[in-house]
Amino acid sequence: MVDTAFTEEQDMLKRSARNFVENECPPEYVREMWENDEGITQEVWNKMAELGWMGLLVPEEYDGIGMSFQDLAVVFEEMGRVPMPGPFFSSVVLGGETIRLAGTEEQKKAVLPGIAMGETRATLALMECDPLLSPAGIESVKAEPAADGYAINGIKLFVPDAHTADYIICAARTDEGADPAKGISLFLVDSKTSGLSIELLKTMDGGRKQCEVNFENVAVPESALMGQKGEAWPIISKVADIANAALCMEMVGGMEKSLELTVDYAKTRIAFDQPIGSYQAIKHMCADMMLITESAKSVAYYAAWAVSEDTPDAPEAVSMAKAYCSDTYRKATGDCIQIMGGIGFTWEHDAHLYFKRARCNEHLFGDAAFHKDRLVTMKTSA
Amino acid sequence: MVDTAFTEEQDMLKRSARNFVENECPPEYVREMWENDEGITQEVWNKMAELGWMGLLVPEEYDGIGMSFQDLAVVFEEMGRVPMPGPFFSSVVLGGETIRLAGTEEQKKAVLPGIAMGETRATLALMECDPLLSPAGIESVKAEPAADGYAINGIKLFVPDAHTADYIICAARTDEGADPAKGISLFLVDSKTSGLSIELLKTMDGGRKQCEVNFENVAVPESALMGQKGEAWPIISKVADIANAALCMEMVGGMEKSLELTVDYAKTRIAFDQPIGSYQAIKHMCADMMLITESAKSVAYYAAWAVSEDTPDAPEAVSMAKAYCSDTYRKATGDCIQIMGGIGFTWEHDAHLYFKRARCNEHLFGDAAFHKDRLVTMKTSA
Amino acid sequence: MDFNLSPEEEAFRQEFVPWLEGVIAEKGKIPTFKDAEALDERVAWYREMQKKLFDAGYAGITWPKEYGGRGGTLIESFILDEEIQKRAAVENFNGIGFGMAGGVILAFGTDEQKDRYIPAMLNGSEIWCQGFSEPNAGSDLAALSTRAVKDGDDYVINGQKVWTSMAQMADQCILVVRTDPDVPKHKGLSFFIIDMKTPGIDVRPLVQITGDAEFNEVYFDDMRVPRTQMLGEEGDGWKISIATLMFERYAVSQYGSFRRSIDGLFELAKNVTRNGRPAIEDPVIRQKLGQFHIEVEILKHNTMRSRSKLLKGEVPGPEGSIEKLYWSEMNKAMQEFAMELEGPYHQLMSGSKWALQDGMYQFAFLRSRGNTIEAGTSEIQKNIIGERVLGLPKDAARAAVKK
Amino acid sequence: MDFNLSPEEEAFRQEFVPWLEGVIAEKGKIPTFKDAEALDERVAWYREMQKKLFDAGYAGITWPKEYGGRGGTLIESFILDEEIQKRAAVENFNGIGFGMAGGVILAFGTDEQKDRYIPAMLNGSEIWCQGFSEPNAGSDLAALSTRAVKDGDDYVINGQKVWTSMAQMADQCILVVRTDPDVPKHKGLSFFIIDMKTPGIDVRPLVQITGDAEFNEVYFDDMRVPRTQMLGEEGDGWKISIATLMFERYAVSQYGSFRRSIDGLFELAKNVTRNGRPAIEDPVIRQKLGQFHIEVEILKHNTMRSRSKLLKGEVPGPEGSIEKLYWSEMNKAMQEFAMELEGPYHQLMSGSKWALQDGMYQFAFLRSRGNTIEAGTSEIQKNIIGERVLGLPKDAARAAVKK
Repeated sequence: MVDTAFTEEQDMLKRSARNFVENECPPEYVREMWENDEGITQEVWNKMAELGWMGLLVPEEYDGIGMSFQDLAVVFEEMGRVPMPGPFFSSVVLGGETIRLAGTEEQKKAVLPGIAMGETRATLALMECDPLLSPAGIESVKAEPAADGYAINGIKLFVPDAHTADYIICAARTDEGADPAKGISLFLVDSKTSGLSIELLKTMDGGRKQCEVNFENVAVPESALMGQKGEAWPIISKVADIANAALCMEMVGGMEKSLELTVDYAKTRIAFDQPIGSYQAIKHMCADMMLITESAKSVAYYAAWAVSEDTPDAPEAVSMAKAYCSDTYRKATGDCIQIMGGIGFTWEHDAHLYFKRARCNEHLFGDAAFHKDRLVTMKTSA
Repeated sequence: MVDTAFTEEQDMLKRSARNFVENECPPEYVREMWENDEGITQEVWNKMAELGWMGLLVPEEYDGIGMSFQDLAVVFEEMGRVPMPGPFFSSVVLGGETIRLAGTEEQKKAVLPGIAMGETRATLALMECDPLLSPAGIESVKAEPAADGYAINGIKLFVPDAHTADYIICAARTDEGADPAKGISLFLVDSKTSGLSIELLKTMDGGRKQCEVNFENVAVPESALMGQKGEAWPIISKVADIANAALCMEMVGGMEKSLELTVDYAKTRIAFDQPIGSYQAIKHMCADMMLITESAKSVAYYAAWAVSEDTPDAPEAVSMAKAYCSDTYRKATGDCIQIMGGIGFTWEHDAHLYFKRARCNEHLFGDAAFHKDRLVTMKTSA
Repeated sequence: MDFNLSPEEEAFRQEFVPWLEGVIAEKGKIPTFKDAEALDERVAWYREMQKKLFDAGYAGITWPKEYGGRGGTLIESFILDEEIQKRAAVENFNGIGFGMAGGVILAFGTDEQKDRYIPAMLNGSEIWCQGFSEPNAGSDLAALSTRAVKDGDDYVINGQKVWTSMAQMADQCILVVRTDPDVPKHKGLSFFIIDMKTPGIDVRPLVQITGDAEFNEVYFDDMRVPRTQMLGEEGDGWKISIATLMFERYAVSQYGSFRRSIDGLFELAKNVTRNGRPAIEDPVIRQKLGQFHIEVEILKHNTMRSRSKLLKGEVPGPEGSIEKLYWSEMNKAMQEFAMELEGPYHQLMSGSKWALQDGMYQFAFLRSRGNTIEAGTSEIQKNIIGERVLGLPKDAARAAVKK
Repeated sequence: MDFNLSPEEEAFRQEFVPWLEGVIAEKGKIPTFKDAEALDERVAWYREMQKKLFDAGYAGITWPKEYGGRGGTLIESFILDEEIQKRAAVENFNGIGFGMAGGVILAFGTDEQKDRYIPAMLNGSEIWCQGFSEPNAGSDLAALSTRAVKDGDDYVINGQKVWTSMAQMADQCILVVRTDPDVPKHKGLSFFIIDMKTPGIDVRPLVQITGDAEFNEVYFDDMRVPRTQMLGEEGDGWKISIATLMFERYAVSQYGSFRRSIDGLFELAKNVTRNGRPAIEDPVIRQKLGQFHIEVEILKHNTMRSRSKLLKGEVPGPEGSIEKLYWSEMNKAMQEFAMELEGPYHQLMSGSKWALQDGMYQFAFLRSRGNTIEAGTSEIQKNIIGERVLGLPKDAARAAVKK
């Protein structure tokens, strides 16, 4: 039977995640982490590791739990309610999944157990100064053959949590041919390699740290190459889909929480002797927010399932979810501020945390406009 | 001094036009004209002619009044309040202005006095089956040299009021070169010329009749050529600007009337014991409607003035006005139906007359998207 | 979560589709909307098709077997709707029956009423209409004034209803009238089942902005109806009406027809031009095609989610308002986009030889303007969502009315 | 209609522009928003520049000459604002003074009050703030509870105001407080002019989502103010406050700064890429650039139309709400577009070496979210337009409050 509800196990995981984020990551903590360069305390990181979340997707042979993306998805939904700061997303999804999908056996053995345990952090360096989520976007960062391996040169931007990662997976061009989709390779680079410099960027969403990663003659051994040389694009594309599915879950969690904040306020704030939620201007904005929140959930859940099952329509499902969740999270968090009025405009109130996260998540791995266009391409070429 | 108000003369003209359209063109008349193939009664046409409106733009030497476009503009604004059916727009603006701007002295003498008096009607056949308001759009209708003149072949679509026009001005390609803007010519064609067949199209807006005009070896004399052979595009472009400025004035008149209808209804219709206009959902829709109506007026008035004065920024002003008035007239008339509820959805109510006119006017001479793009082109090439 | 159809659901589809395609092939040409004058023919095809569905066990998928239904699931019902609509195999001329009357008769009717009306609805022999709105009671149902006065075992009804779709060809009508003018407004209403051939009924068509006369005014002049035609008890009219509207908002899933609509727009975009190039290559058009494709698919996922919940035993509640608000606003915007896509051709109505798709989108565009008004305006749906789903307080005016 | 500037207006521009450019050239580097820590420096430049304007006869264009104004027209004022803003020549740190305090003092003040305050406002020596909103009285001004109790020739004020911009550096404050708690809410208010150095005032900054602390909470603890500091009579507070808001909505024209903003976006669109090509070539971006270009120009035309009417002797009325609603919503949408245009770079704030335009649009984007809240939310403006311009009835709740 079609069953759009979570399984009992997922419900349990969800409750446990809800408890965790509410108890361990209250708004004051989140605000502190905005000011903290690491974006997370070791204590919170360790507790998350203990809960096993970092190993959810890591296969059992690499000391993970080997569950499905759907299971991780419910955790992301709850994290979105905070919204969660720190490198969980980058390490578990960008790092872990790229290694799982692209890594050699040796690389998996070397890194995945650490990721699963929370002892190792990794991330993916994808975007360049001319940011474009397509093969042509991997252009200025080049890896050229050098003694015993490759020398990588170029600048990557908007790399999540590179400054706290042990490994940076770098997508670099190894071949210039007519077809830009060919000639892209992934390298597993130890972040302490010489020639690598990492600078934290000053970003709007202080909870999700992003970095400039500068490769200056970074020498990596042959063994750093992940998978077939020049054949990395399909894997990058798949990781981007998984990442977007996770970001969408986070976004619907944030929308749900924004809706709750807004409705609670509308019920209690009095103007002209009535709760402001009794006025249609506010009430109807709340109703619209509910409608888009539920709709965003529907499409985000579907995308999570499709990615999890690796269905043929997973890329389509992801583009649908990313486009819709981006547009609606932006709108919902904007309306939340509007309904809150002055108080929602202050730094002290939580509204802006979600508002800024909406912006950040949209632009990681392609914005709404990008995904609508991609969807039409997929639909018309099918 | 900057003075955005109408002159005393314009105010008088406006009042007289208001009186005329209210008395002579009540909604019942408009509805009748939807069913009438001509779109106007001879009686109403004659009365308009008597008021001198058809000669407002015709220079005195051709028996017109020789006033400025601004003066005609206020008449269009009032006509929009009905909204006016019939060939006034096509004959006076498309026919009259094209002849005034492009015609030979002989052609002007032959046709303009009749247009000014209301004895002759003319129109402009521009769009083709692949409708595009740019030089490349004049492509399939061709005029080729023939004995003593030209033979015209091809199909024109969406030609306003061709079926009641005495003259059809045809934009045809006379030369195929690298630059599509070269090689377009205008011909003044007697509508009774053999080979010309005209068919009334079944259109959404029954008040503004449009036709298919089929040229099958239509032989016209050399003297039918208007102005320099192959050099017509700049004039067509100017006529399109004037036509759009007129359409915009009509649209703001229609918006003003739609707003009045809506507000009157919102004040008197009772639901849950209160006038529906007391509820914010309705009140705020009305407020938005007011805002866009006033804004549309501002930009339409400016465009009318710019066209009238033939200022260098007139094309920009027209594109701004056409884009904004199109978007807002569509929205205002749609919201009018929504606020009226069921009654606004009936044929018997006037709301749909405006709603459909909004659609029709937008697509004559380039829709909102077209004009926004054109505006950016003008602004970036300046 | 599992978005796959179960083997049983998949089997249902595999069984239904060949049957449906067989019926279509047998029929040959199916009368479509454009034959506006051929309304009789279209309705006749509906009755014929509904009979075929009934005989084959495909009528009233979720309704009890004892009254001729299939006793199936909401998901099967969704599949059936989708397959029929994707093929435009038949128009649903009995939306009121299936969406409103059937549900409330099953919920509130006596056994006799169920026996009498449900099978006749399912086998296509009876089409229903509804008399709720009145000229001075649109969104505010409690304000209605059509009166039923008790006279022996009968009631005598006088008054006027409006926006009664299908009244001109309906066999039966569900009617809400005021039986007691002396109690607070929403307490004095009762709910009747009326045979449309009863003397004293006068149906007058209302032409709408599409040019069709889908709706009617219905006048009642000393119309007599026996007490046994009442649904529930005297004074239950408000309660049953509200329940009816809940059912309505959960009625036939429309995913299939919107899917058809957006697929058509993709095709259209390949065939019309924009700035001299195929519209499908224009980035602005692509953004909008992408958007509506997403919205239509979300309609499916939303429906599946709410049906999946209902399957677990929840009853239709105010959440139906979300679905109604969603699809009506979506369709309005989508049909507006269709006009933009057609460019100047959007002005050409069915019957013009130049009309694209024979004017299908023009009709749909104009008709869509009614979607956000009929069956509760979008404003009313938002009130319901705000108040009954989110728990926001009523506004002062409506709170006062309730007192 | 004549949209041309008159020879006199043109002459004013021709005279003012070289003067302004001379001042800018002399100053060299003008401190801008990005030097957030250099707020003092920015304010000092405002005072210096305002003094220059005053000395050159360019302060208070439309204000009476007897108080140091120019006695000029609204169109000249528009020209001045436009030229200053196009060049970002100086930030207007005294918006409250020019937009609110000045207007009401001229309208309701005594000659002594006008003499005391207007020249000091115009020559840059005094900056103003305003105390209207309170934590429990935002949109509902009549609900405010800060109390002023008469004590001899003085009033003693206790309570709290919020959203007081510039309070930390303002010299003077216009303050609305409750002087009579025993009459209907809006009748018991009075309006004062307060020296911000008066003992008993405590200013606490409120950080907003931009990270700046533009607004403040202001606490009054037994603050004493003489009766002569009252504007109008006791109980006039409501009337004067409403008038103040009308003035505010007509305050400084912002066309020049929005023109600067959209011109900047055109430039940006040439310099950033979209799908690997210059964004200016992307049709989706072009649609939006076109739209905002139009909206900014309409702001100018709307302003000209309303000023042209005011020139003919009409007084500022509720129409100012249309202007406020228009530009605040426009700016919100335009700054949102700026973020879209910058793509991933939109995340980089001022201070990042990779930030485009040093993060100017990021600040503007975040700050714009306050536009539709401050000085009357968009919802309040729509109420005003609906009720006071269109004549629609008040809603039941607010109608009841008024009684």
